[in-house]
Amino acid sequence: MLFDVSFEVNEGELVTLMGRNGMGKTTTIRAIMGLVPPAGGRIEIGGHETTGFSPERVARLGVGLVPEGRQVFPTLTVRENLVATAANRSGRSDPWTLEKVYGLFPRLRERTSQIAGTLSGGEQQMLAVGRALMTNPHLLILDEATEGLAPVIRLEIWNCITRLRALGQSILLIDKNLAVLKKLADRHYIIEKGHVVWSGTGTDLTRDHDKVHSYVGV
Amino acid sequence: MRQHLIFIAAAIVCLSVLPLVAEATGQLALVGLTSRIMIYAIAAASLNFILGYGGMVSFGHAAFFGIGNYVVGILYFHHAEGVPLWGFIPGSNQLLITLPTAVLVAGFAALVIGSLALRTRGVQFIMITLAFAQMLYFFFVSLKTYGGEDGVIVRGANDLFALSLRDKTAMYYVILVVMVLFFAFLWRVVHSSFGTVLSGIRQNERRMTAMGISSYRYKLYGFVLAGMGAGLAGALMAVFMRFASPDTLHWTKSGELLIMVILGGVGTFFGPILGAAAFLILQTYLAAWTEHWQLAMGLILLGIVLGTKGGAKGLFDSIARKLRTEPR
Amino acid sequence: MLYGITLFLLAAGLTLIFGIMGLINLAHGSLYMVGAFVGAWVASQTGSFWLGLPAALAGAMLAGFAIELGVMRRLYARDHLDQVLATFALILIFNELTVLLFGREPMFVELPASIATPIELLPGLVYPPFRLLIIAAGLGVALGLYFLINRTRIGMLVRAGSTNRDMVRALGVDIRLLYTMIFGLGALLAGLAGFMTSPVLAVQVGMGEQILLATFVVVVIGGVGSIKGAFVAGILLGIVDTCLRAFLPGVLREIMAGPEADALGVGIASMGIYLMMGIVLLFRPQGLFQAGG
Amino acid sequence: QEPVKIGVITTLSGPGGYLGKDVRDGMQLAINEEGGKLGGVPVDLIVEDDAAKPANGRQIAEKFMNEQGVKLLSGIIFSNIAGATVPDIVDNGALYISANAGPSGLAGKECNENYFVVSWQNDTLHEVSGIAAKDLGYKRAFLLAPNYQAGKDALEGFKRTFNGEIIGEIYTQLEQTDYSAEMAQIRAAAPDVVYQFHPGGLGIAFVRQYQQAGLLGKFPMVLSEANADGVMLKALGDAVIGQVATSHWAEDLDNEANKAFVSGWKAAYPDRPLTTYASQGYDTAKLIASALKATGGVDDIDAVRTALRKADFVSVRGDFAFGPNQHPVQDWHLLEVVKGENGVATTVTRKKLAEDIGDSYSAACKL
Amino acid sequence: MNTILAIDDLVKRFAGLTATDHVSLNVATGHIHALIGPNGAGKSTLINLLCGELIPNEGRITLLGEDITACPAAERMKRGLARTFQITNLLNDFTVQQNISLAVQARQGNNFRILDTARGRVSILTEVDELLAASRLEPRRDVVAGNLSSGERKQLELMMALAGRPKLLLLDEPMAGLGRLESQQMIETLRGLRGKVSMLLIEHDMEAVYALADRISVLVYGRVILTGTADDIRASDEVRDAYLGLEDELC
Ligand SMILES: Nc1ncnc2c1ncn2[C@@H]1O[C@H](COP(=O)(O)OP(=O)(O)OP(=O)(O)O)[C@@H](O)[C@H]1O
Ligand SMILES: Nc1ncnc2c1ncn2[C@@H]1O[C@H](COP(=O)(O)OP(=O)(O)OP(=O)(O)O)[C@@H](O)[C@H]1O
Ligand SMILES: CC(C)C[C@H](N)C(=O)O
Ligand SMILES: [Mg+2]
Ligand SMILES: [Mg+2]
Repeated sequence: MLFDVSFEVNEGELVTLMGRNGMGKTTTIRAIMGLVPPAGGRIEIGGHETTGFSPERVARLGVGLVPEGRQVFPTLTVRENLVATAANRSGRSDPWTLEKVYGLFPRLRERTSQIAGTLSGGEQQMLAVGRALMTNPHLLILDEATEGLAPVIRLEIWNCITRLRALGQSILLIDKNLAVLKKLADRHYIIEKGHVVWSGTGTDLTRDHDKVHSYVGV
Repeated sequence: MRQHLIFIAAAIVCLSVLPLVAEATGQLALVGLTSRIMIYAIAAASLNFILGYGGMVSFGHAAFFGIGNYVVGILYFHHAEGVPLWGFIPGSNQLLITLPTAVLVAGFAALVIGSLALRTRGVQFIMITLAFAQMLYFFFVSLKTYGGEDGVIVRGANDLFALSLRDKTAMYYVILVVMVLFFAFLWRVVHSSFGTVLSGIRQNERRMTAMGISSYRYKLYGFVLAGMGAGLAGALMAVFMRFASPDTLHWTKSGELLIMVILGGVGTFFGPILGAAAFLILQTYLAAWTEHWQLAMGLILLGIVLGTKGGAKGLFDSIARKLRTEPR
Repeated sequence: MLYGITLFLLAAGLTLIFGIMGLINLAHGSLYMVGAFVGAWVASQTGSFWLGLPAALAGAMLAGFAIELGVMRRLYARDHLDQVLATFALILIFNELTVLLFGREPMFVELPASIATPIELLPGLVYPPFRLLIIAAGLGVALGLYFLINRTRIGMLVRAGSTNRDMVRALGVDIRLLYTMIFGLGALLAGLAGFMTSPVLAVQVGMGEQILLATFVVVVIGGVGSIKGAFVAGILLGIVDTCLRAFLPGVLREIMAGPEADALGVGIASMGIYLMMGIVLLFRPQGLFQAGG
Repeated sequence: QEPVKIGVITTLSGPGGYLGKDVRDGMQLAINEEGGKLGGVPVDLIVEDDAAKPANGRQIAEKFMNEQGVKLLSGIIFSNIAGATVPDIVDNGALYISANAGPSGLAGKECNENYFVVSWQNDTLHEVSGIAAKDLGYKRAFLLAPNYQAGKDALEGFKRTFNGEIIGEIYTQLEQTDYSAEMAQIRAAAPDVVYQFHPGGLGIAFVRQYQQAGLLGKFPMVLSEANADGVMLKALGDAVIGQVATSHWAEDLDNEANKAFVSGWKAAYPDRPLTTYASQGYDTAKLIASALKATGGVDDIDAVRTALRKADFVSVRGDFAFGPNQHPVQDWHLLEVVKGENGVATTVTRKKLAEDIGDSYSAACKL
Repeated sequence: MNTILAIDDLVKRFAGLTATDHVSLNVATGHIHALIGPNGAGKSTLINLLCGELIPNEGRITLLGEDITACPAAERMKRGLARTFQITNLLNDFTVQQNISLAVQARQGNNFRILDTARGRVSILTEVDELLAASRLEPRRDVVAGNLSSGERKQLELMMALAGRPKLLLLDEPMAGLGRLESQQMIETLRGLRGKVSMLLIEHDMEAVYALADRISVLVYGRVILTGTADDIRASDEVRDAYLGLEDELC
């Protein structure tokens, strides 16, 4: 599916992947995570080559994933979802804890012992974000993490991402909210049919408005 | 499709001349073996119909196989004894009576069992079908009149008009004809409106409900049809073996049918034939070859599962693919 | 009671493997057999019952590891029915290997006198210490597993892995190692059950299949994935089965002729556990205790 | 000369597996003694496992007869398999010589000129046990047997001769492993004697649980040979020492043929305990040898049948003749289980219980 | 103005939570009625109650003047209801074409026939071809649904719902997971249906809601706190606090 995708995320950077539906964004992420084998090419994380690594090895290098479609563990409770895979991979002095995640998403605290499979769509999305945060990753990957969230929560997440970034967290983001991305991100890549067809900063984005428009719409 | 038809016609021709060939080469047991394969193919195909097309994993399919089996046995018993069942149902040894009766009784049993079992799904469905089958097993085992554990011997076999089916070759052709008809019928069902709906239900019941299909009734209908198919096979088996035994309802028989289906490739139309053939041929020849045939059988089955996707059908397909793509 | 506890131990192992990891392992009974044979063999070679125990546990666990590494691991991503076929093949293989290694004759384990001689618990209530030991072991396992599954991260991860392996891995957990271990633990419990029954039942080829079905029934009645359920259902089934067989023919004989009553009694008694399962499932489709609920 | 094929349908897998193995090895032992021949005629044993399922027995028989042209069959262990399989064999004109199963259904009205039993008619063993129990002065008996043909024959046989009061009669399941319910009933009934028939692994489990329930000291048992074979004794160890058993054969029977058989077996299988099943297999082979010696082959079935009827061989059990239904007329003994040398339980023959008796069905057989 | 759907005092309780708390709501014939509210407010639950997947504890549902509160799920579809799922629910082994044709077949009936051929039902095929031709999935018609991207799956969801020719369409977040371009296309599609099909639309994408909705109801903690036009919603402080937030809060 992917033909030729090259990009990089530097330490402390917030980078976005954009592109229409079915253009290979998620597939790119899955390849990075080791969930699908790349047909060729090279993946490097924190200076280690990770091509061909198993997902758990990639994750342990400090990559935290909020996958497309939530993928919470449906038979575990909210709390269990959060603590089961918790870790402090980046060795932060003030790591994300259960309390902090509940602080970010009070709704989750209310539903702490509910079986995750019965949560509402948005609640599940919050849980997926919280779960990734609880691994305290070096690089946080969010694949449409604001899908299905109420505007007020979406704002909350953007705020959170801004704060994280201020703390030096590296982030790779997929989202359709162009307006916000433009404000937040350092750099953008646009994927079209498995190729990177455009890349640049937020200012480039405004400059190449027409071209970008043709790829992702307004 | 055309290729398919040619292949099917060729297979039927081969099967038709098999007894002659067997006689000429002295491989008489081949006729018996093939008869059993065909009977099990019917039973396995009926299971595959609900399992592969309808997504209902029944672990109690032997119940209907066994009921068909016993209907023939019991009818023969009363025929031989000359005493009607419950004082008013006369016995019979006429295939044209026993076979349809077996199919109907099995279908009725499937209606009763299915209407209860289909209230559950998943593992619970597997287990509840097993439960019903086991209850029937113990029911037949405790029927002293019909031999209990020992079953009923159909010593004189059944007749088709004046033709005695004790003759293995005659029986072989009867089985062959029934099997061809059965598979033709099944082909129609699978590709019918009903078959398509059933296949949709297998994939996503919730979606089907959202389209206005109340899955329960469709599943029940499929379950009954499959029960009738198994009953047909069980009845043929009783005539062929001239024996009705509780073994045919035992959970290991349900297991064997399931293995045949999986071995042949779940949800593939001709898979059950392949599966039944592979299973019975392996069993027969390995057992003749070594006392430790189970080891060999186990290793072969394991090799098939691990080495292929989708059972014997998958194996054949991948071989065929290899042959085709091999550079000339 | 013994039957009930045996069923529970087997069901506990099966709950781990089937109920929680979500694998269909028909060869669970084979692990029970392996435990019984290895334990019986070591006990008879060394003359010590107590040496047989660790051998049985280790034997079953190693067999479990072998199954997981050699077979199951390749089938996680596949249809459940492939697991049925593969583990059916394993039953055949284990049975025949046991015949080759140990012969067809049933084996035997002698109980040490210290735990065989009945003691008087209360005036009038004599009970062999062996049975007490078994009950204690059953309770211990029940509590330990309950804690492991519901209160530890290992338990959470195993449960998570059964619904979404990839996601667990993508969050940094080596689910493969974890699954091998838990499979081994389930096997070990089967081995424990096997060894425990070896002084009571005949240790023989095919002993696994006879009890396998009842074990599945226990797991399903109890509620798939629930240790509490397996415990309750195991004991319940043991008692119901025993009571039916003990009293039903007698009751029936009051109302009909002897031989008919016996035949019918035996028939209904054998149906007992299936009848019970049928009824439970019709009224509580998820079993007595719903896992996680 | 082309070897004569002997088709052995027997149970090799599952809890009854060792029974079939012993029958087969007993036959093979006799053949090996003659260097691959019986009665001077080369023979070939073809063995197949019926897995204790009647339908399999029928299938194998059909295969043997139709495909392999076998005319001489033997080996079936369990009566329900015999009941389903033998009629087919004899209807086909082949000979069936039973080395173990002797169901009542085939002994009387349904007897057949092509069907011989070398072991014993099922009921007879238990009739003898009934006599033994009566002789020992027991009045109130509790009976147990698995719910299948041989189990029913067993209890019928015992009741026929016991004459005392039957205070309990239980049919267990063939697949049963746990007998605690039965133990409770026995305890409640408090009989003088318990008579149970549980072949193979069933019996080991039964007796062991009997012991563990603390019944062994309280209620004596009379065992039949099916519950006191060498394998069982080895497995049960001390539990059964002191119990009495009835049998048509025992390891210590004092005759030349038996001594040769016992030492032959021990030389061939030093680690395997001897069972009645092995002796029956051995005798069956010897009977076949006697017939083959007279006929030189199986081309003329009628001649073979006539020769078989003469029973012109020396049985390891001593006197042997066929009754009118071609079932044995033989002696029966009372055995006691004792601790043998090196501490292993073994049986010693105490006395002869019956001499030259046939079975209860022969009268009904019109051959 | 006609009411196609009337909800009266509907209550649904889960263990320890009232997900639907005495909800009353009317959807007018031909209208697009949007339902918004914070996550977990009970919107999907309401749809599930309307579809018959959940049984309400109290209250009444009236569709086209008939009480359907006790109607089984499948029966409601026959009476003119159709839905899309928040998390897509398709027949993953079937192709796009087969998915749609089964939806058409389900509506047309005669599904207990075992001796006809499903593929021989010409009326189905023509209808499916028409539907496909009018959609963006035409080039993907022979792709198996399981292999579609999430956006394509959403579109297929809608097509299958439409294949049932519903009178009232229940849409649970149809834009979620769609790209910008696709969202805009979806808005166009739905706008095109306005007047032909009444809709109850759940959506967090306010752009879409404002663009489409005739009326908007706001659900918070299971309760309808406001029903009105887009302007009413924009003007409400309560709605802003509970749901919309302040755009300029972003720092
Ligand atoms: N398992 C698969 N087999 C075949 N094709 C696949 C598979 N998974 C995805 N695809 C195809 O790969 C392409 C890229 O999919 P991907 O999910 O990466 O897109 P995306 O950019 O994330 O789109 P969206 O915005 O809809 O999430 C799509 O055309 C999809 O149909
Ligand atoms: N089976 C259940 N058991 C317990 N609580 C449940 C169950 N199903 C739903 N809930 C709870 O009911 C509430 C309403 O859920 P619902 O899915 O209707 O929300 P929603 O409004 O659709 O939210 P979203 O916008 O996030 O999709 C949620 O808090 C959810 O956790
Ligand atoms: C093992 C034997 C004692 C069995 C018995 N003879 C039967 O016919 O089944
Ligand atoms: Mg994507
Ligand atoms: Mg929702």
